[in-house]
Amino acid sequence: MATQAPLIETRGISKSFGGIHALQDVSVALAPGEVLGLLGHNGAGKSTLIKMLSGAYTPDAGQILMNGQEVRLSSPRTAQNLGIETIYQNLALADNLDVAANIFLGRELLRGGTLDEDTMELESRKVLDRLKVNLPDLKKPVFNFSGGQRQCIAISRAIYFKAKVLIMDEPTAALGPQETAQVNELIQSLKQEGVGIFLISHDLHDVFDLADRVTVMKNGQVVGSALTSQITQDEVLEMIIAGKLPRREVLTP
Amino acid sequence: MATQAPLIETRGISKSFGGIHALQDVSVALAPGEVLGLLGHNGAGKSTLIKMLSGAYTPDAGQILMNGQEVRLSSPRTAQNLGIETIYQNLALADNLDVAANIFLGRELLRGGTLDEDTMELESRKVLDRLKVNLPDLKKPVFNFSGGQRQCIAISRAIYFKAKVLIMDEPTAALGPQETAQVNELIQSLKQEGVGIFLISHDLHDVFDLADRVTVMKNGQVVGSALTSQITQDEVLEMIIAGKLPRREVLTP
Amino acid sequence: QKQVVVGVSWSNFQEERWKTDEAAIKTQLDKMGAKYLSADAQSSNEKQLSDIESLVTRGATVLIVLAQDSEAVLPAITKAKADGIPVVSYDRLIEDPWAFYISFDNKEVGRLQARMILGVKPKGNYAFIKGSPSDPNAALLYAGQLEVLDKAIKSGAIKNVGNQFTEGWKPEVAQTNMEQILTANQNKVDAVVASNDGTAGGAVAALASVGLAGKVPISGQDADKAALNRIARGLQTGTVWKDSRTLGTEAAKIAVQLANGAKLSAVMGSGTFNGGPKKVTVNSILLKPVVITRSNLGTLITAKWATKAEICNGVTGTAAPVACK
Amino acid sequence: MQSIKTTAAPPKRLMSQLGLDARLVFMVAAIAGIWLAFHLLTGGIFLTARNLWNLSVQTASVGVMVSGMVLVIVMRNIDLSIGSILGFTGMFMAVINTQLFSQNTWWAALLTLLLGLLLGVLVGVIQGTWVAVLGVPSFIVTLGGLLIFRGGAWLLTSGQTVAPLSESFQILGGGLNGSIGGLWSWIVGVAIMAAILLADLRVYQQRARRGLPNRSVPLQALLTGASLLLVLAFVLVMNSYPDPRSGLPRGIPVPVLLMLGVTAIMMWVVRATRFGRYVFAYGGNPEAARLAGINTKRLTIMVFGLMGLLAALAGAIQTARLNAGTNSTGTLAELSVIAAAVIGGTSLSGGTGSIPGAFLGAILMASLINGMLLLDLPSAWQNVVQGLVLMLAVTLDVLVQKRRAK
Amino acid sequence: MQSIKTTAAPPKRLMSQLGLDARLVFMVAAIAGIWLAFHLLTGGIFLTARNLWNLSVQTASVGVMVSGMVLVIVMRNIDLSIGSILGFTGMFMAVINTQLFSQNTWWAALLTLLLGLLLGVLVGVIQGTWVAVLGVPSFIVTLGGLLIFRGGAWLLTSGQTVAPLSESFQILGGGLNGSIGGLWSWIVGVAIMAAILLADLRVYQQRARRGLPNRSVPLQALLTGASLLLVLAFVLVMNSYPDPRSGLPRGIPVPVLLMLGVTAIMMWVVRATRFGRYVFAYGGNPEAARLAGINTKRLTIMVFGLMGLLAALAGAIQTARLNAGTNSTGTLAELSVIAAAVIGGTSLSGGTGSIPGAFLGAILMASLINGMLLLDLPSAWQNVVQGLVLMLAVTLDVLVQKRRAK
Ligand SMILES: Nc1ncnc2c1ncn2[C@@H]1O[C@H](COP(=O)(O)OP(=O)(O)OP(=O)(O)O)[C@@H](O)[C@H]1O
Ligand SMILES: Nc1ncnc2c1ncn2[C@@H]1O[C@H](COP(=O)(O)OP(=O)(O)OP(=O)(O)O)[C@@H](O)[C@H]1O
Ligand SMILES: O[C@@H]1[C@@H](O)[C@H](O)OC[C@H]1O
Ligand SMILES: [Mg+2]
Ligand SMILES: [Mg+2]
Repeated sequence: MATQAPLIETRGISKSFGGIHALQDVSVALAPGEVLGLLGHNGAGKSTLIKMLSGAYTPDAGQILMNGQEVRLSSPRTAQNLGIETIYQNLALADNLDVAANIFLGRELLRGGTLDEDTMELESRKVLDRLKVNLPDLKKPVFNFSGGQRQCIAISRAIYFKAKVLIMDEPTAALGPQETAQVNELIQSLKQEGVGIFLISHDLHDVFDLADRVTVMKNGQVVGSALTSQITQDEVLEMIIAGKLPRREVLTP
Repeated sequence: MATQAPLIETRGISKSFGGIHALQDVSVALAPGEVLGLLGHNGAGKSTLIKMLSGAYTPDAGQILMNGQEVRLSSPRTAQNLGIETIYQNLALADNLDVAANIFLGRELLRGGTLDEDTMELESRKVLDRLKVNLPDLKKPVFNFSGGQRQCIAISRAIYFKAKVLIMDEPTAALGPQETAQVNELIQSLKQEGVGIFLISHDLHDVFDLADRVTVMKNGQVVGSALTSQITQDEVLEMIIAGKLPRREVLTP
Repeated sequence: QKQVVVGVSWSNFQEERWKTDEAAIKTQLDKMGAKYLSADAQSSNEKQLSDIESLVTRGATVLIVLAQDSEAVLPAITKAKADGIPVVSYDRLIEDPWAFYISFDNKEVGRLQARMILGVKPKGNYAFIKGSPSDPNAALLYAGQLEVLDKAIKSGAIKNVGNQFTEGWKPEVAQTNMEQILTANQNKVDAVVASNDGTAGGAVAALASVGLAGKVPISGQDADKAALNRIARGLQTGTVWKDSRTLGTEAAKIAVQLANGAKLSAVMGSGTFNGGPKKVTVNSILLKPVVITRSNLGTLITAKWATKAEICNGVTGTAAPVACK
Repeated sequence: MQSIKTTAAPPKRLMSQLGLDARLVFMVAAIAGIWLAFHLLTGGIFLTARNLWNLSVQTASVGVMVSGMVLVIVMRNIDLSIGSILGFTGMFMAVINTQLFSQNTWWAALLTLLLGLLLGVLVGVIQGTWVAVLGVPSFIVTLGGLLIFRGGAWLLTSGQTVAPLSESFQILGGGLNGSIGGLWSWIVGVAIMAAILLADLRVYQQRARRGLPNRSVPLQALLTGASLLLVLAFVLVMNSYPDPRSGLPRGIPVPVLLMLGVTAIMMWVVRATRFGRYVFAYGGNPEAARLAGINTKRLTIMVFGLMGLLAALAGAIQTARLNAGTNSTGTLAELSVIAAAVIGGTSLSGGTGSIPGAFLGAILMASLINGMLLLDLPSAWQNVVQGLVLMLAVTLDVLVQKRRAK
Repeated sequence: MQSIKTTAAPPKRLMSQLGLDARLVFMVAAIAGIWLAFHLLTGGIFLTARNLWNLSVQTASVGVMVSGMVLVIVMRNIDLSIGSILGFTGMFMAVINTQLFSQNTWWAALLTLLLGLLLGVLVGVIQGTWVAVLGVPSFIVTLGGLLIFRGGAWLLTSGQTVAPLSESFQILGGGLNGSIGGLWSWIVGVAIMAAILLADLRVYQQRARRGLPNRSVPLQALLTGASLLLVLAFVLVMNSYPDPRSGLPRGIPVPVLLMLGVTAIMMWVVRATRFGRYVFAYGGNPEAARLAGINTKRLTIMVFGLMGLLAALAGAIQTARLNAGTNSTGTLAELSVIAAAVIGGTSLSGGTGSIPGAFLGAILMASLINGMLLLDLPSAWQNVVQGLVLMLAVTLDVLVQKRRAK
């Protein structure tokens, strides 16, 4: 894996918002079929980082590479076209549209040049069923749905379209135990298919179950990375809180 | 506890939204100093239920009682005046206001009839410090803060004002491990002070750590309640997923 | 001697006719070596006050004021008086002795409009297309019209079957109003008294839509070119021509005289007028409006008001008026 | 299909069983009520073929523009310049029609129209670009446009009224020769009815084939039947108003045909195209739309371009109808158009709006003015009554919807 | 203290170090630029005491209303009726001043004013209640109000202009006797300066005592000094324009005093009172405001009542200035007022707005119109240029803010 160029990689990314340095010189890399857990305290810069990868923000400095080639992710569409799908922490749903319209937003299915509502509805049902979520009425604007229901819609959006890189920003934060289990299963199966996954989560337990590697951030900087097989949850917790590497040598480059 | 009237109690509450029965005949009760974990799948009706208690919604049918007296919670202000504080799942912050303004919203500190900005800022700092959250600038509109930072602000809002009943709808969903630990500690200490707490959470582990009792909901109805000391996590999980009571007799009234 | 600077405050330059007035004033001032300044109040009393203030600020030594509202303009006149700046009230009466009044009497215009129609249709159903409700002149015109028709209305010979203001003197509004008056009366409208040519144009379009254009007499005012063409085509009975070139020229002359210190009463040809609602006596020159119909369209060609081509555009054949032959 | 139209409005039991939009049903009822009241008050004049024919023409200009305004407002923008664009393009068409293409031929008229529409699109696209690319609030940009193009309309001829226009061009205004006659009206009517029938059938079969829920057969038949009847009644009314010269039926006026065409197309655009979907998505959550990969700048520019096009079309209609280009044409039209859109359920905070609702809003407003003129109310009273009825109609609507939400 | 004014606007480094709002600084710069340009273009007329004095009076009516509109818009509402309320209450005051209280005494004038203001509040409260309690969109309610009160203004006197008003009442309009004279202007000026000095000092000390960050002493001195100078310059200019009769300084015109008073109070309301805080909270998130226990209905009613009060005050000023009640007074004032608010950074989507910004917006608009009149441009060109300058000024503002955000 070390010889092959990573699926996606950032090098020295920085971003500040009018004086506040949200990210400073951040470098991370992700291999195909790898699940990378991104951890850190609240406001560490996790969401800001992945928004660079999804084309939502442009970095102030630094590079993004895919398969070793520098790419300019100038818009979310560009990132999508490169196979990067994202579940945003704030879900990013159009509240006034119904479930199917949200799942297919920006990539509607057409039939003779016009929207193919029926097929989109049927396909939505299928992908939602994979998450075992309970949605009373797919024709209702998503505005009214519960927090977890909305999160499931956002997840469906991202997984419906075959991605090379899947970015999940706290995907199960609002989910019930069953729904969470489904998402975790899904992550496993996508991993099998060779999809690279960024998983942001505060649930160390889940992260250790799913991720091959974790990267910990603090105050906009990377504290360090480690293979989950070579580090303990307590050590990671220590990294998150203290912002320091554990003493023993476990870190991947 | 059985003889004394509960701190707060619902009897046969129902609520529907244009055809969809979000709640059907729900009865729950909470004693002073008790932490009640409210569990259920996504869309089970947990948030809808607590919104009746916080005065955000009015029930279609059923009663709410405080200390055995029926009360009409016709507005959030009424509930606040009765000592009910709520952390909403969707946080309910005014994004364009700064941190202190949000924490004191509706209950601003005055000095000679005008807003006492300085004191509010200082007090905000104090309450936020209890949560050990990292906030770069209290004078910024909360719009820009990260998911977890916003959640901490919402929590501060509710705990600053001494409550008799504290309702927490997934308070730690977006929090990092350290912040979550702080909130859990906080719940413990409020419990000691005799505050009754409704805790909605999907984290069974935390719920079992904190709650005296759990109530499980499914599809708008109560499946059952049990003391955490008399039931296992797996049994609760079973209740959430299957919507059925475990076979053995563990249920509290 | 200091250069005379004439500040002209227009009430609403959107109306087609003021362009002609302006040209006349400008030409005359050029001749006399005076400077022309102007401002357009766009139908707003408030703006007219500001306009006059800035005209004075810009160094006007005399003002010509086309009042949007003869009352609401008074504070500006009082101010001008305090500054010692003479005022000519142009076209519309300002009841302040400080102002010199030069006009075609608006009420008289109303009378002429009514007479023109009464001559063709002494009895029957009359519809009135009035001017803008926020323009006091609209009321004056209507009052003049009713004055002439009063007897016939009382006797029952003439019936007022609809009278509507025209918001902002807008032709499109006049058109809708006319359509509805026609509908309400099952087309039994025998004559239309329209208060100016713009509104007449709208009313004619409405008449045309039910095939009545040319069959129902209709008045106008201002001798707009489009209206003259309608008269030539037989779609409009006539218009009241206020030769604004004379008005403009005269006003310019008077303004320059006043600026040079002439007394109001010393203005050549000046008389006094006290026919306003408040009966204030002002020095004045009143010009005679001319009724233009098919028969005397030629006058306008001779007077170089409009060209034959403009008036007679598309008018041919035996039905054409003399002027177009 | 309708879900995008009602953001926070909860489902309505009966109506949703019928598969109908409660707001539209209410608006139709309100209009019917107003019509009936006027009919009685005017002693039977209001509901004559003649008056309805007039009413339809009087609605055309606002009716043509309002669907564009719905999209503009749904996207959280506003266009204050449309009255001025209407005036400016109208004057422009009057000038080229009288100076350049004064021949009375259909192609001269068409060329006039096309150039006018082009100008409208251009103006709209410039404004849209300003809003989308520079990020200046549309209120400011189009307020600037309002001033600039109103000035421009005057400058084109130094304020002079330009008339008359060629007869072929006048057809656009629905005057004496501006309707399509009895035969063609029937042809159009039958074509529309056939289209409705086929569309309803196809949708029904398709949904049935895929196992999606459908209305019950008698219910569907009833609804389809009602639509067909409406079209039938419309054609009948339009054909009952005779040409005064020949006594033959006038049929559907051209501007009304344009209005119906625009409305139909826009309904389709909103329901069945990506463009329409994106407009609503943007209105619901601009950031979500951007993150979904939608080119939101291009979308904004397109919507303003479309608005400019429709304003120019209205300019052609007004100018042709008046048979004159005047510099004041269209003054304050923006207000009527925005009002019609809002009455029809478009929310100024974006994300919510309905084309048929706005269309009904335009009819409601025009009906009020039409009816009060028939009553020969003084204009001050007209203002008062119009204000009151407007408020009451919308209030009733709001209350009915609230009750149904319970 | 200013944080509530700039929602999404990211902090600006230099400006935030100075503790200043970048937008305000930019607007002052824009106004200064426009003033200078006009001064040069008019050959030195614009910046004369006389013209600035006039400009200040010309700004008064919009300036009085715009702060109310900011609150209305921040609360995600709109008030289209203010022009009509202005006209209606103005006409009402003219009528009672000429018929009931025609004595030329200060109390008759005061009574006229108070009754007028009361009427304004009443009308505003009714509209506000309609919006808040019935839930009808404010666009519709106030559009109804626009029509109703415009009609009402006409009906009060059947369209007749009512004049003249008592001389005591005319004082409100800033005419020949409508300014406070040189001595009083100095008294007012010195009082304001003292207030600024004391306020700045108190805040400084208080923050220092509590250990909160403060500006450095020289910087604070500079800023306070600048404010004092501004007041000084204002009084000087107002006093340099002599009364033509006596040659004595006119001093500050009464309507300008009213405008400044209203603006100062409203700034205080927004910064220092719960009411102001709640208005912004509601604008940022209506649901959050409600859940925080704020009585949002009462809030809405109060804001519309306040707007009605200010519209009536503007009505008094305009009527006194014209020395006549006319039925057209205030037509389209709503547009100028909304425009001034938007130029000043108020966002139509709610939650964002600034009183001083809106005040500067009013000055900018009035300056444009005033300056344009001084130039010898035909009025159609004036429209065009005004539209362009408006767009450019705001565009520049937007671009500067964007760059600073980087
Ligand atoms: N648009 C913005 N403008 C200004 N500051 C911002 C903006 N977005 C983020 N920040 C700041 O940048 C920092 C990083 O935020 P980010 O959302 O990336 O944190 P995070 O690691 O995702 O936190 P959480 O776990 O709470 O989601 C925070 O301090 C936040 O306040
Ligand atoms: N305002 C509303 N209008 C219509 N339906 C609603 C509304 N609020 C909630 N619902 C519906 O009621 C049901 C219960 O929702 P609720 O938010 O109470 O669920 P929850 O148990 O809190 O779920 P979660 O764990 O995802 O937060 C859901 O099916 C939801 O779609
Ligand atoms: O000439 C008319 C003028 O007198 C009137 O006041 O305004 C409209 C004009 O057409
Ligand atoms: Mg985050
Ligand atoms: Mg919930």
